[in-house]
Amino acid sequence: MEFAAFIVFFLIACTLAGVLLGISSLLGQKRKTVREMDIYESGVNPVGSATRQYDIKFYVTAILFLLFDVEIVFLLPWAMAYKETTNTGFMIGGFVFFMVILLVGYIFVINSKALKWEE
Amino acid sequence: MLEAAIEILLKTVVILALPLGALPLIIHVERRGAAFMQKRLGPNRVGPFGLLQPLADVAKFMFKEEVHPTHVKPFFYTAAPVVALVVALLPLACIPVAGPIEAFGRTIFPEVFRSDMGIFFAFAVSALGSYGILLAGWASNNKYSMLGALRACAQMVSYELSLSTSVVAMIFVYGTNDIHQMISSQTGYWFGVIPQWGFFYQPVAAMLFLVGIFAESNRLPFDLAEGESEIVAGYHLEYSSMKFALFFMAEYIHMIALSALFIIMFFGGYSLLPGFDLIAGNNPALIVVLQVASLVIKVALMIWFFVWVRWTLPRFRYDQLMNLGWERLLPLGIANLIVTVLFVYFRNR
Amino acid sequence: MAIDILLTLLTVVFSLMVVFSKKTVVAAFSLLMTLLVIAMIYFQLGTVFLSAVQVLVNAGAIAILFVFVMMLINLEQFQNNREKSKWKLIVSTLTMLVLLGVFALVINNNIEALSVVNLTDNSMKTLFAKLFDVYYLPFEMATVLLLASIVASIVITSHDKAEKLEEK
Amino acid sequence: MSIYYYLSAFLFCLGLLGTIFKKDLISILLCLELMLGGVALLFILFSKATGFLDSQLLVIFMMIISACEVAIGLSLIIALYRKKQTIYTDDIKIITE
Repeated sequence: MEFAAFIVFFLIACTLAGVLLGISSLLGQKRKTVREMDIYESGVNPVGSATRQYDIKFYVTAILFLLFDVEIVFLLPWAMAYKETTNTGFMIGGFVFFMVILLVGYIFVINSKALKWEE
Repeated sequence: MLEAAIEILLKTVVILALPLGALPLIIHVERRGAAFMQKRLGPNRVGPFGLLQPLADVAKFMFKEEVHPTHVKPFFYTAAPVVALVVALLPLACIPVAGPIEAFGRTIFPEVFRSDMGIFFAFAVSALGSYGILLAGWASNNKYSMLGALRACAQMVSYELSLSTSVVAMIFVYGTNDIHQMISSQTGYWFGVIPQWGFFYQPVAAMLFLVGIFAESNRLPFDLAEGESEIVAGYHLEYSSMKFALFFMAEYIHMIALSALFIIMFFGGYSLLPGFDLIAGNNPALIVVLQVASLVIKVALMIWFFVWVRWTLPRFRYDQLMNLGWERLLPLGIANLIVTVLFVYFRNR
Repeated sequence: MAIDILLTLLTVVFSLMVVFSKKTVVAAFSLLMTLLVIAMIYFQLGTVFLSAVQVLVNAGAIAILFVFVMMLINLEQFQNNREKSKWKLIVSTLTMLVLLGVFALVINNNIEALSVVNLTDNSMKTLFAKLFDVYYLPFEMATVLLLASIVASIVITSHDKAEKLEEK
Repeated sequence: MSIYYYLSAFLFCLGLLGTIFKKDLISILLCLELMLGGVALLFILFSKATGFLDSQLLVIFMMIISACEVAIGLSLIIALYRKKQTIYTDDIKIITE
């Protein structure tokens, strides 16, 4: 039953966005002047193609986000399991090891200047 | 079967009506608040106190021409605002507006999508927010919007890390993932006056989450990706009329959803405000209404805080912004996690 | 039963778009949709934590990485001067169909044994309790693996070190 | 519930087809991700059928490993693109410079 609720909510959100777009395209007037159709570069004539090389820092940020996100997300079951266990010392030992590895990775990232944005 | 369908539709309508209904009001509060802080009047011509101004804006967006530039990618150009709005609306499905209600012989849970991973689901879905932006940047095929989209996504992504550390810390303190248990463990009072909100258990995690909310919803001082003075207008550069309005709505609803999560975790969600439980007595109908009212009041205060910060703090430079995210907030989040875990361990050993 | 068929159809459509779409960015976004529908299937099968992790890790981080790399390596400029060898397509579809036929046969023979559900309690508490007393060592080794991949990805993509090596 | 077995088999074979058929490296990595999804689905179906919880835990570890694999795979693609300016499998034939 929960699942049907989520699908209904998703469909209603989609129809809402679609209806808004539909109304606007119906009511708006249609005037196809060439000047509007061009790439917008604050009025100046567009220069160069849009697909040019972008900085590698964006990619390095995304990849470090992925790896650290996986590490932090898997702390979640640890947090929920900690409430139920009796031998908490064993759990804390694992937590300390987990955090040491996380911090070693983090320190490597910081002084590897991979995320230094100012050139 | 029919009763279940009615229940789902009723809940969806209530959950969608609250933020969408409040949206024009929030835009109006933003404009009037900005004017109030800059010692000017703000819109007060249309209707009493200018309250009809947002409706006039919505009508304007309806009637503007749907410009469809030729150089954009055809399908993805119109799909991007729809994706942005839908992904912004999805976390609302997991946020309960009131406590479980005993009616028609069984307990009805007010949130649309009930699972014992409530807070984690809302957080996971709000992590998908950067797809609308990426799609818009790529589809409009324009240097500035592509760069704006990349910068907005890199910023949202790097602040999501510190957000997830504070979420893990709070889940560790509460021990559960279920929103109703989280809120019921926040309803007591210390010395009769201070409410036992999560904020007082974990002030550092609350600060981290607050900063994360500003960065995640691209609000000043973190709105570099769409800053007018930086790169023209960021990812929604090639969009006009209703498509731009959809991005605008998506940003506000994302902001409402994240501040609702913040209030659930740190300010007791729908638990009654201090004065309210005297009024409530204990007939359930009044309690539910007051619970919804206290949640709405808390979210309204959060929205006012957003407006307040927007017109006081200057905008970050991009490298300062990324350094703050990676070199300041993330270690703070990890340290806070370690300190909480060790404190809880040594306290009850 | 209707929801099973709906979700299967959605997954099939999106995964076909991943393999057979012309532009790779379309493939990346349809992979994102496949991962989201698989997360819905996990939820429908009752494994709630896995569906949340799938949405957050797979759909929320890995797919972003693909779109970022696609924006970094703009593929449009050499998209069209690639000749499509029909022969390679035929051979690969043949191998796929043979393999699919074998799998379908294997599943078909003992479908009754497979579709009986005798999972007693599927709650997260028992899952995590087992995770942290039987599988504690792999959990710790997973962090070491993540550390290794952090170091590797930074060293591989960092530009300046590569130049220094060449100058020597 | 039983239709998902066929679905996971289909996902795996489709991913295999994509890996063989696709020309540029990123699409090959995409199709590998598809194969991983198919196999993970199969693990969960078996855990439901046999009541043996360990296969669900294995899916958790599979997600960690797929994250690492995608991270390093894409870094290699970036490094390759930087050196050879192309990521098409037909152009990458010479091992030396």
